[in-house]
Amino acid sequence: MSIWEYANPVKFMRLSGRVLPYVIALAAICLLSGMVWGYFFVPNAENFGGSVKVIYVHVPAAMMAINIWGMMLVTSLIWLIRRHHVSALAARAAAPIGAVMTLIALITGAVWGEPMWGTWWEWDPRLTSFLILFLFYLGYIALWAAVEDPDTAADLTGVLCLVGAVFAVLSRYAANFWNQGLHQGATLSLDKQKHIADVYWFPLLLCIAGFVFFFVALVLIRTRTEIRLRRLGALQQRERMA
Amino acid sequence: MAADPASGLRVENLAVARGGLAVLEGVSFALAPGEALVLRGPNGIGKTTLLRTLAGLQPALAGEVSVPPESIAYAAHSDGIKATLSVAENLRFWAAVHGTRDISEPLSQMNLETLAERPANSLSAGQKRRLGLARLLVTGRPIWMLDEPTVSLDTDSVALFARVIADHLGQGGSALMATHIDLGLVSSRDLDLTPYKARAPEAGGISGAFDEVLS
Amino acid sequence: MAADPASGLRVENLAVARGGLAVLEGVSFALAPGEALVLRGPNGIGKTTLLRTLAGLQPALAGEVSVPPESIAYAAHSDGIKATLSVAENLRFWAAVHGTRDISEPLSQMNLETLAERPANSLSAGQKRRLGLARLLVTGRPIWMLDEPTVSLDTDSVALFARVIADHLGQGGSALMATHIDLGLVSSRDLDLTPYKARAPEAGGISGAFDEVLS
Amino acid sequence: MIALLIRDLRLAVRAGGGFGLGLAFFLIVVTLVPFGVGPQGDILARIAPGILWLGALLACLLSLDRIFALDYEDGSLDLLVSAPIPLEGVVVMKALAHWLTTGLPLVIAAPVFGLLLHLPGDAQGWLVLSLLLGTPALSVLGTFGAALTVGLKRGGLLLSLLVLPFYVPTLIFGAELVSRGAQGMATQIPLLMLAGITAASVALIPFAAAAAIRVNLR
Amino acid sequence: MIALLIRDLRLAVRAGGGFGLGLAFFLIVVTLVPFGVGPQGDILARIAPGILWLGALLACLLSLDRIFALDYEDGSLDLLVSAPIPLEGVVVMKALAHWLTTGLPLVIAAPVFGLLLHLPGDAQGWLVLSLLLGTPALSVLGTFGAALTVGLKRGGLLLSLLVLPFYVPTLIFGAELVSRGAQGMATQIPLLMLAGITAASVALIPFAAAAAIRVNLR
Ligand code: HEM
Ligand SMILES: Nc1ncnc2c1ncn2[C@@H]1O[C@H](COP(=O)(O)OP(=O)(O)OP(=O)(O)O)[C@@H](O)[C@H]1O
Ligand SMILES: Nc1ncnc2c1ncn2[C@@H]1O[C@H](COP(=O)(O)OP(=O)(O)OP(=O)(O)O)[C@@H](O)[C@H]1O
Ligand SMILES: [Mg+2]
Ligand SMILES: [Mg+2]
Repeated sequence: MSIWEYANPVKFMRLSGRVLPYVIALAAICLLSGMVWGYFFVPNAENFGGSVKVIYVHVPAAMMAINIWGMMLVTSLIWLIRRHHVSALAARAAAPIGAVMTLIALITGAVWGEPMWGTWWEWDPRLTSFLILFLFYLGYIALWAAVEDPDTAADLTGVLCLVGAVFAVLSRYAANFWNQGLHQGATLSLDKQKHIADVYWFPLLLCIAGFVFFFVALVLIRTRTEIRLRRLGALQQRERMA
Repeated sequence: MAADPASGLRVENLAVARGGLAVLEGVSFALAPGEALVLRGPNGIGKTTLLRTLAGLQPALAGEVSVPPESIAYAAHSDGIKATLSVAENLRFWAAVHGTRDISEPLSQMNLETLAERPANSLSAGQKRRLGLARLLVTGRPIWMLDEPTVSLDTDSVALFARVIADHLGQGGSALMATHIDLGLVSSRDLDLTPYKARAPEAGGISGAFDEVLS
Repeated sequence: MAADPASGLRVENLAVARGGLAVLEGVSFALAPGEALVLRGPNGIGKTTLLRTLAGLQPALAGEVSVPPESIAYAAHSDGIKATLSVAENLRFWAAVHGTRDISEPLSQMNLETLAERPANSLSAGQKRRLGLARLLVTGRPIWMLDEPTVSLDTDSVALFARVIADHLGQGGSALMATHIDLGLVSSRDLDLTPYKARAPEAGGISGAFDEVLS
Repeated sequence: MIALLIRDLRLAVRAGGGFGLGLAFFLIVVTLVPFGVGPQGDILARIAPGILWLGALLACLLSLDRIFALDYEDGSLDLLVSAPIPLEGVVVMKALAHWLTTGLPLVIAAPVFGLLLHLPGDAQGWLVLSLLLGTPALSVLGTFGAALTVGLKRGGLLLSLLVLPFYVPTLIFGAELVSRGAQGMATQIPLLMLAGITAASVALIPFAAAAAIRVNLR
Repeated sequence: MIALLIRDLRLAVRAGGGFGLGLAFFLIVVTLVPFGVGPQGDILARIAPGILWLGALLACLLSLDRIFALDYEDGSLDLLVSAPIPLEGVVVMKALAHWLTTGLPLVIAAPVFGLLLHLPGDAQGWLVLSLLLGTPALSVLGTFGAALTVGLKRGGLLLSLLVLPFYVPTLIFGAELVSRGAQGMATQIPLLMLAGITAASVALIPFAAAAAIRVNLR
């Protein structure tokens, strides 16, 4: 039995229905424990003050924002190559979540930037490329909304996602070239030297895991809704045919 | 008209869809060179959809078509006429795209010589229609697909058009048209599409990807 | 249909132009309530131009029309149908604009009830045409001007439409249409436009503002 | 006439997020400016009022051709002209629908964009006020331009060309109002001028626009 | 295929000054900027490269929806798809026609606009070079956006929303090239990047655009 079987809407509905409660539970546990740990049991950093706690939302949201586009890229490719409907619907379901994650990263970043850099917004390359990523999400969502026929929309947004991924990366490099910024480098590197202290690190990991599960749960729910809607549409059209 | 004599169109068990929904299924017919077939059926049965599918403008749900879209010329209501170009310029463009002969013969065949230098937006509905049909002649393709070709044409022009079709058939071409009125062609057969109306999947029709989801 | 009984349309010596050039001149006719008049003539004679002029969409060159455009409902090929609105929404809008009654009767008269919730862009050519004609019914105006109303309609729909026209005439309305095919209306007369074809100014036709400049 | 407004708003929403698109375009322009002129906060702050007003103006401009062209193409305009409602009313409703779908969202979202361009805090209020006063004029003047070009196939660029000169006074006083407000200078004159332009446009332009439509249709 | 190019150019000319309109729009944007940001020469000179590039980009954008929409509406696109020429070739010709009618006139007229915005003399050459290298990419990417939205009624704003993010890298390197050139700094990297983006877009995007058109037509 191949993995592609789950791309069949019926199989997908059955399996996802069974898995969903566990994913939700995992998300809740990770998020709750990570947040509580991070917010109440971690000392304030000497040079960051209390505002460091934004990190528990900011960093996971930022990571999700990037990775969701990656996930959409993969599912779009699967749709374009193998024409599995569930795949396209998953991409569609993920996009608004990605947009919201980008927005959360931007807003928490802005909230953080005020005490840290003394400004709400700076044209730092990383911040800027997030703004551009947000635009890509908006365009992607708008295209889905504008095209009536669902399969056409899936194809078009799939192509847009592919080309968009290339240009999003290109924009990142262009922005880097254009302005060397203020923002931190990657802190999650495995290199222990660069790493932030463990006290911050473990709750952060929990939060990231929580965001991932949360995202999976949301995508499953939204994909299931989309499938139901498609089924409903098919039924209505059938009625007219009769 | 360089029609390959063996290139009769054969359609087998074709199913066509519009808006993601099967409209016709199990359509089978053959169209020999020199023959014309008139699609009949009430509004909304799927004539336009069938013609577009055969012309390669939309994919079929199922079934086989023996002839590639490259030998089919399709003409619908909107005929790719540019309002600001003159009649001759419009035709000349399509002739160039299809790499075919000069345009004077098609112009005279559709009785458009006197209008040749008029911009297309100053034509009346019927004159525009004649220009659209003249475009068929410059494609040089053997199989014509015509969606309500005689709309807006007066009786003289209908007769003119019937002669052009007859010529085309005489040269080994063939034609498939959807129309509600009678053209008076001698070598034409009718094909009623009503029996091919798609049934609901429960009744044995073609089922979509989402048909079983909640059952 | 609140047709003013005395509101027969009288046209006298009308001249109409398109593209700055007289097309028809000296057109005179009368259309009594309860009567239908079918405009005949070859393509390009000026039927569309005449109808648009009477409907107040373009000015006449000369002549008199006894009835203001406010009592005329005009329907052409492009019928102001919004592709993204449903059939019912489209009709309801025009009903609101004309401050008229509910739309359920027009819907049923044109056999559109089952399509009422469909967006207009998913209709076939004939279904769209029926919607366009249903719009006439919601205007509540006594005089209808129809430009090739039966284009794309199948035989059943043509019959349906003929019934609707007959109803309208029975209620004291009147209709003026341009069409190339026969509708089978009982109370209709034909008006051939060929004799009214505009002559060149030298031959006694209407002369334009610049016609004498070089003579 | 209300039916017309409702229909236009509904069409805008159906066309895929009517309200959001103008906003998104504005956001994009604001994002692109720093790429062009460099990321330095002080320069950005100085040109911010001008850029924000330019962005609003371009967002308006891009959606102008929808105002009448679609109705012209599908024959609705012919029918509206012969309908029992005054054509001036039709024009006003069209302009109102345009403002509701492009102008108003801009007014509401302007502070965020101001933030992105480092507009000083005190200027934010002036920005919102100036846009609130000025954008109706943009919509009405744009409707006039759209009426002039209604018969032309894809008159997009021509339309911009016609309309932009009309936008100049609004732009000048709008941007001036914001930058004076930011610097704490007297703001009465630009304020009054802006309000005056808008009031006069709204009162008079619909007649000109209706006349233009009548000419274009015949 | 050449016939297509000729037809498109002829249509652009007939539509009322095809070549001039993009230019005129560019001119208007450039004139409006000083109204928005104030007339000080030093500020203008500093933001000039960015503004000129932004203007070019917006002038491109405004004419994008003509690329396929007209052909779609009158059925030409259906016929072109079934014509015996590759759809990719059609896309390339369309992009080329767009560039010839909007991009090239901008390149030629750019020095004049540079003058208006007090662009320093040495930067003029760089401005022309950067536009010459960059505008083809704008046309090709725009063609892709137009292909994506071809089936949609009046997708104008959506088109801008889709296309503008794609323009970011070109804009950054283009404006950077001019401002580095003006300051006598090293220009190799932006020059190479700009050329690279254009070359890659021209080589690859037509395939994506052709695929989008095929999807949209079915
Ligand atoms: C609104 C703007 C901001 C955006 C879009 C943004 C974006 C990001 C992104 C994408 C990451 C994840 C990087 C990665 O894991 O590779 C991140 C991490 C981080 N950000 Fe921000 N950021 C913003 C503002 C700020 C501000 C103002 C601060 C504080 C001074 C800040 C501090 C951090 C830190 C400490 C991390 C974790 C280190 C890391 O994983 O890279 N960010 N941000
Ligand atoms: N997007 C859509 N969703 C659902 N149904 C659709 C859609 N588009 C078209 N249809 C339906 O598909 C059917 C076939 O339409 P088609 O245009 O092929 O009919 P036709 O035989 O050409 O009719 P006509 O004689 O009126 O031109 C119609 O019943 C139409 O309502
Ligand atoms: N801009 C123009 N310049 C010159 N002549 C024009 C212009 N527009 C239309 N005409 C001519 O005016 C005449 C009348 O056109 P009209 O559309 O009224 O004809 P019609 O009787 O409706 O024809 P049909 O039956 O084909 O619809 C036609 O001969 C047409 O070619
Ligand atoms: Mg049809
Ligand atoms: Mg006519």
